[in-house]
Amino acid sequence: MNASSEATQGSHRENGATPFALSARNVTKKFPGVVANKQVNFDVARGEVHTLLGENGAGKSTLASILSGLYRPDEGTVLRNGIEIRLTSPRSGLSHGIAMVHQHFRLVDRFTVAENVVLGSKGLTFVLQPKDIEAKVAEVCEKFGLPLDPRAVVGELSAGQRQRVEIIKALYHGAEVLLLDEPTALLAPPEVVKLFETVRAMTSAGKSVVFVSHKLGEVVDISDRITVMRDGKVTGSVKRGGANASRLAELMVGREITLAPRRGKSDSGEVLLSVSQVHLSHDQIKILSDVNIKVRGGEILGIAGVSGNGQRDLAEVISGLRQPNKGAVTVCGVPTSGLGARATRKAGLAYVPEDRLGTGLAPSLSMVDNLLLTRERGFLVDRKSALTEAEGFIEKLEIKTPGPLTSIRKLSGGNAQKVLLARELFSGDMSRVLVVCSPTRGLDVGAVEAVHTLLDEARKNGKAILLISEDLDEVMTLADRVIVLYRGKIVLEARGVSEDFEAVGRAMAGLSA
Amino acid sequence: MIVGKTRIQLEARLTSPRWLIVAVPVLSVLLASVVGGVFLLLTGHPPLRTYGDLLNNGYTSFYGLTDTLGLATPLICTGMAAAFAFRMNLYNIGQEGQLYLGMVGGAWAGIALAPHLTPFIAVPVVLVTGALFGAAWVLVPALLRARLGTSEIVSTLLLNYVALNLINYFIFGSRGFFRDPSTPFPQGRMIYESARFGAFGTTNTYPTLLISMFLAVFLFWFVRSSNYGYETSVFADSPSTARYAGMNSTWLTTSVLLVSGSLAGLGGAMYVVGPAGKVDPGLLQIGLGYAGIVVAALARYNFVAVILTAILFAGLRVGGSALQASSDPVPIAIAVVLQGAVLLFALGGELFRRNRVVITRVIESHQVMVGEVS
Amino acid sequence: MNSNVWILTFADAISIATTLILASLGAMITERSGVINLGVEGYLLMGAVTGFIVADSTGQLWLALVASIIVGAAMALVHATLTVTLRANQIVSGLAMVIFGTGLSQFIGKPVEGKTRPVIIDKMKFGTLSDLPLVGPIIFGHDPITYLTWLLALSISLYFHRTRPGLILRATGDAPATVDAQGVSVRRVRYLHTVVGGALMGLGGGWYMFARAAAWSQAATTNGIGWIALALVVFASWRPLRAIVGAVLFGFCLQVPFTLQGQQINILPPEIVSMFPYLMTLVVLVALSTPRARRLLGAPKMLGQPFVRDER
Amino acid sequence: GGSDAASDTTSAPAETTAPAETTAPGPDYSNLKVAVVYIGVPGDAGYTYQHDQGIAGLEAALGIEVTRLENIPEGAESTATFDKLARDGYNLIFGTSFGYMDPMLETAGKYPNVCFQHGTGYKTAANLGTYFGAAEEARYLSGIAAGAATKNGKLGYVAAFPIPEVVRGINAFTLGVRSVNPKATVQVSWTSTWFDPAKEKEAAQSLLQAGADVLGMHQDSTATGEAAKEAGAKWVGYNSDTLAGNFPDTWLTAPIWDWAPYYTQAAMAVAGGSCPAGDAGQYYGNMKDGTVKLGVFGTSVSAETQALIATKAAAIIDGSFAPFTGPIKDNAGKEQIAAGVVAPLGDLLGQMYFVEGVIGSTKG
Ligand SMILES: Nc1ncnc2c1ncn2[C@@H]1O[C@H](COP(=O)(O)OP(=O)(O)OP(=O)(O)O)[C@@H](O)[C@H]1O
Ligand SMILES: Nc1ncnc2c1ncn2[C@@H]1O[C@H](COP(=O)(O)OP(=O)(O)OP(=O)(O)O)[C@@H](O)[C@H]1O
Ligand SMILES: [Mg+2]
Ligand SMILES: [Mg+2]
Repeated sequence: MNASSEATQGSHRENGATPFALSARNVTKKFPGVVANKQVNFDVARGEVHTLLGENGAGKSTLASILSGLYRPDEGTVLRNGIEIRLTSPRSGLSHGIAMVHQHFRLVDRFTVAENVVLGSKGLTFVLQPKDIEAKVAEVCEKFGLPLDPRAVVGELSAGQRQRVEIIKALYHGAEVLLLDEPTALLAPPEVVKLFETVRAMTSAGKSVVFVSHKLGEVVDISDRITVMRDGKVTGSVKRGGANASRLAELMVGREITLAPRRGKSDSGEVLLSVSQVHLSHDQIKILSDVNIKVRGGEILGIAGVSGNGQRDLAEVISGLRQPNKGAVTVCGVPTSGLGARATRKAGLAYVPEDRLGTGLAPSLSMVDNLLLTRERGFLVDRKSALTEAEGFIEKLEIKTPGPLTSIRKLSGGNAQKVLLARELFSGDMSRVLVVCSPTRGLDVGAVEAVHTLLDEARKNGKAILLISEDLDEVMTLADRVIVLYRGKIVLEARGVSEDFEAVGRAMAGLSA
Repeated sequence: MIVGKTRIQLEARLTSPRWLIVAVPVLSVLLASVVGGVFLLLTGHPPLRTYGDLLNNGYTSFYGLTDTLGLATPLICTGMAAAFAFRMNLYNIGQEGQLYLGMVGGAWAGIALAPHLTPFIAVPVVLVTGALFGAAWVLVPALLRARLGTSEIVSTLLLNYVALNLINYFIFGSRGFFRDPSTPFPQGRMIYESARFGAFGTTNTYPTLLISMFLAVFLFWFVRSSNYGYETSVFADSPSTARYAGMNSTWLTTSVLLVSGSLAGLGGAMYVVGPAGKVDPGLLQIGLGYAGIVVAALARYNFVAVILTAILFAGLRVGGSALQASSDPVPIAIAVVLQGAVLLFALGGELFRRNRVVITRVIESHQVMVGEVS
Repeated sequence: MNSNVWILTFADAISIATTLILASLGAMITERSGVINLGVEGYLLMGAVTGFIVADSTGQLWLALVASIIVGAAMALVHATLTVTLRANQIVSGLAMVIFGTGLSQFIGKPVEGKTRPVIIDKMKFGTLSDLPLVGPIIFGHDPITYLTWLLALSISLYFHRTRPGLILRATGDAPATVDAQGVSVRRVRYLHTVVGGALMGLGGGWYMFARAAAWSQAATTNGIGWIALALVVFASWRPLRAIVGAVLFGFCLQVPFTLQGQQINILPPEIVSMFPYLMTLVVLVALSTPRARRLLGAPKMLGQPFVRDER
Repeated sequence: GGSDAASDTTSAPAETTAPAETTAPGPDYSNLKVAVVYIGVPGDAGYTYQHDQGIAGLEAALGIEVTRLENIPEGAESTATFDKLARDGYNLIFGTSFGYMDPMLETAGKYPNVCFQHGTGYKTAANLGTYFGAAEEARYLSGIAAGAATKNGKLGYVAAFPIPEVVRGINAFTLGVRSVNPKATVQVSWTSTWFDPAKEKEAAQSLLQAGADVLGMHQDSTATGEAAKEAGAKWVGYNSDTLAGNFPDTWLTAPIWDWAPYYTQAAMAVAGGSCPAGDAGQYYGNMKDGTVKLGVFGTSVSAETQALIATKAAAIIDGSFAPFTGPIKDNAGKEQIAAGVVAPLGDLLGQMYFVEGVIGSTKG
């Protein structure tokens, strides 16, 4: 690309050393309520695979988005071959040879591979030459060992193949630096192997790859360098060879625990939730295999694991939204599998889904109406009692809202979460079992504390709680026992004490305990 | 959007001030009057006097108002039908056909069932039968939508034409059940007198007005207070939340469309019980079905507001047709122009109800980069 | 003799089809960009009346058709402003335009009511070609706008599937966020195609005025062509050349009740036969509802959805 | 415009029967307030246009202004319109569409002091009269022109709805055709609409394709003529002949209406304190009183044919000839009118069979 070659010359004149292909200098990016990146420095050299590692919410995607031009940093600069560049859009990123493959693919399902790849390309003639285009796309495929039929319709491809389309798209557009945001999240193991081959082919062709991941296990082999992020800051950087897995795990999750651990008093309550031998698969891909869980009253069982390892599916199976292929779920002694969400709830289960605004709550409706959502409702809805309840919650949980009749959409994330938790924890006294997913994701510290207090309180009241969270701190702080889910299997069961921290972290990363 | 050195941005409002809920429709009516006024001026009619006549003939004189209310009666029904479906993002635009079928069903009951019924029960039976026929007409689109996800917009639209041909067949093409056997002229067969309502006094308003108004108030209450109404609001807002709460989307989709169809059908049956007394192809010329959608949209799918917007629309029509009778005859089409313009402005105004316009000066010189969207 | 009648019926179906094709091409282009425009009926009426007024005062057919095109485009501009910029409900905005167009066309058409159209679109003469037995009436018996319409459909088909902007257009209807990420303005694509779509609808109205109706008051009864055109878009599964096939089939079905009467075939009453095109489209609609068909042939995925970039 | 020419070709002495000329009682019509309700617009150049011409005739004759309401849909909405007119003090209200029948009947009941006149209907009341006319007389004459024009003896007829008025017209036309061309047939195509140019044109085209070389029609638009013109076929219009000039070579003639005499006469009656209503108020105009005429001839109608038509017209007017004179068989071969019998008006008004030579069914 023109811009990059010019830049290279310029930098050579400045200092003799080869400059980095792409760098972030003191980049800060704030979102309402969160600082996603704080004074971040990051470099990737030519021909290098540089992995950006960190837990959920660490700020990896934000950094990658800044580097690719999707976001503009509040402070700091981006350098390409040592020259400062101003990126205003993904297209301007592309014109500097930088491309990002997002976690959620940006593809047109109905188009062929070739059409997707060339979409938006400036180099196209007005009248498309399908043969030429297909040939060119096939050429790129060949060069980087990406077997793909340019004429295949994208909507009919597997996740791995689609990702390949995204990569081919980036390469076709002349990307020299490729940012892959959690490229393995959706892939089956054999596809991961293929992806790694591709990455190597690209680096040996002199391209740079930024590999964003939170799966410790898989990144060690592929990376030339690993930079770990946590809470928006870079906590450390390790070179190839020096990449000791346990050291990385420590950098990733091993900071001092800021919140005092809370523990239940007894583990002698009766078993209120039991999951036995649950198997689940979708499109012949195994999602859960042989999951067995028992949760007693007065206990929090934490499920740790990196997202995409079957946690959400497990929660949906337990709450009756999905039917397992095999196995049984029992809530308060009632076998519930196959009965559906309503019956499961009736049996005594409350469920706080991960997606709070899109699933747990109806965003345009008021707090009062949202409290009604999971109640038993007669022919008429009883808003009066819900209103009283809402006012009670607002006071008790210090929910900041203009009023109980304001729509939930207008509440901040933390306050919306409080509403959801309040409903699932306190509304109606039927539920003795609670399944909570990522209850503090995206919340600020104060809200996190409040949510944790609520969960602790529920435990004290004798509820059986299944806490599913990718935030290891949270799990370790709250849970009485911890289970690690990896690729749909329980790979570790531990007592939730800080001594287990490292083992849990390793298990999450897929390193055998 | 950047204009010169100022940037105009829209910012979502956290709360819409109450006055805006009133101000937007009122302003829409005023702006539409200005548009209409321009066309009136261009064609040499004094706008103020024309509007004065329109107001008097459509709303403020006793008979003007009662004529308007009479025309509004079925319009409230089709308006409710549209509101009921649209508020759940189900775009039933087949009210027209459902209305016709309501007329057919009502006439059938009025001819076949009424003689076996006491007068007290005959009218309700006609109305209910009409509603059922209206619902039946939307059954196929409803099932297709609920089961296969087939767009209800086109399927309901198509059935309007099928219904239209059906009425023509009943009255003109066949010597069948719905046609008056006593004359070779193409006339609908009258339903039994016991199944009809008389008008109020010398007006053209029928007791069905009270039924449709009552229904509107009832539905206003029902969607707010009943579990069903609640579930539809949740579903409309977020289908995945509805699924999470264990609601049955197939049932909700199907039933909402059926209720919508039955409301339109009821409008058709009211036409039979009231002024027509038979299957009357005259109904095909009025377009109450499409107008119902406009009425509902203008009312922002609020059932009580539907009463008001239906009266507004009916009044424009009644007043508009009276304008032809003045010494300076104005084409009746001006009423239709006004109806369309009111809705167009209301649609535009909706944005300002939901958003606030923020105008800022652009300080740094803004270089438009490749791919920049301004 | 008998087969000849059906050939002629078919030829007539073709000449009936032109407005339908133009209108559904307009609706199709609009919908391909993700904007649904239900206002077709209003556009046709306004196109017809404007064309008539201009022809009446200038006597120029081409000027009149240009006026029809402009008025269609202008109405579409209002629709685009309401739905793309102001994010109003596209369905309601379309319906509002039907009402507005119906009213306004009658209002401004009042002074010319009863006047005969000053110009007509004549059928083209191809000499002996027009007298050929089968192809004569079917291929060589139409007016220039009809041929232009076919050409348009072919060009639009090529545009959709063989050109760079067509690729972007289709992507905009399916995945506006993807297009946006490629640095292409979704808003611009939608405005442009909505306006062009409206222009085609306007031309459809103009053609109807000068080819099918003898006076403006006759054009005022467009027989629901605008609505049929919308159904036709679905029937054609958003493919231009199929719209020709669909429109001719529709025209054929409209003609069939009369042909049957002409042939003294009285199997079904004409009113019942007249239902066929609509029922047929309904069947196609259902056939297109299978998941696979929908994925490959169905409506643009984001049809009817305003695009808001979730920008920071 | 062929209106003037048209009155010349027919021998109806409209001037002598027009009551406007008898100015005896002193022309004070200030108590008259007249309104007319149209289903369409006068711009249709057909049905409503011709009524509007009649209203204009009334205005000219009595020196008053008549209020016209256009585009009033049939059914309930028209009830409100008639009501409003009655309330607003109109004492003579005309309604021109068949579908206004029940609304007018209802309104007439409410306003006994207002005189209502309904065109084409059959229901009357103490203050509701009906008016229509023997178009069949002119239809018969136009049939002669058509019968003389056909080359292959195949004629087509685009017809709105299978009702007596239309059936009667088809029969009269066919009788006229066969009076000069006994082997000719008339094929009927029903459109199920009074005014839908597109549909009418489609129906006409299918008749032409079936081989017809001359078309007749009973519709409100001239779309049949457009189709005929495109195919180079001859055609007979209806309602009005103002557009005859648009069809220079293909126009034959048309049965047309002249409502001015009747409208004027009704208005004068009301001014004089009476309302032509009830059984006596069923006005049925004819060629003799000038309500029904034959329009201007096209260039292709030979002088010979014109002369023949003029003779027949004179015979109709002086009462020596009626189109429906037996023997007349229906198209199934059954005798409907015995030899020598002139069908009484009552029978004609309910006529629902096709005469011999018509191809089609009155069942639609
Ligand atoms: N568009 C946005 N608006 C508001 N907050 C945001 C936005 N994008 C990210 N954030 C917040 O910024 C923080 C960092 O997010 P980011 O997506 O960069 O994390 P990540 O490391 O990629 O996490 P994950 O592994 O979950 O993808 C989080 O707290 C997140 O909630
Ligand atoms: N650009 C083109 N050149 C030649 N023929 C075409 C072209 N586009 C379409 N056709 C042909 O025209 C017919 C119908 O085309 P239409 O536009 O309806 O769909 P299509 O472009 O073929 O869409 P698809 O790609 O889904 O088949 C088909 O037989 C198709 O092969
Ligand atoms: Mg991320
Ligand atoms: Mg195609």
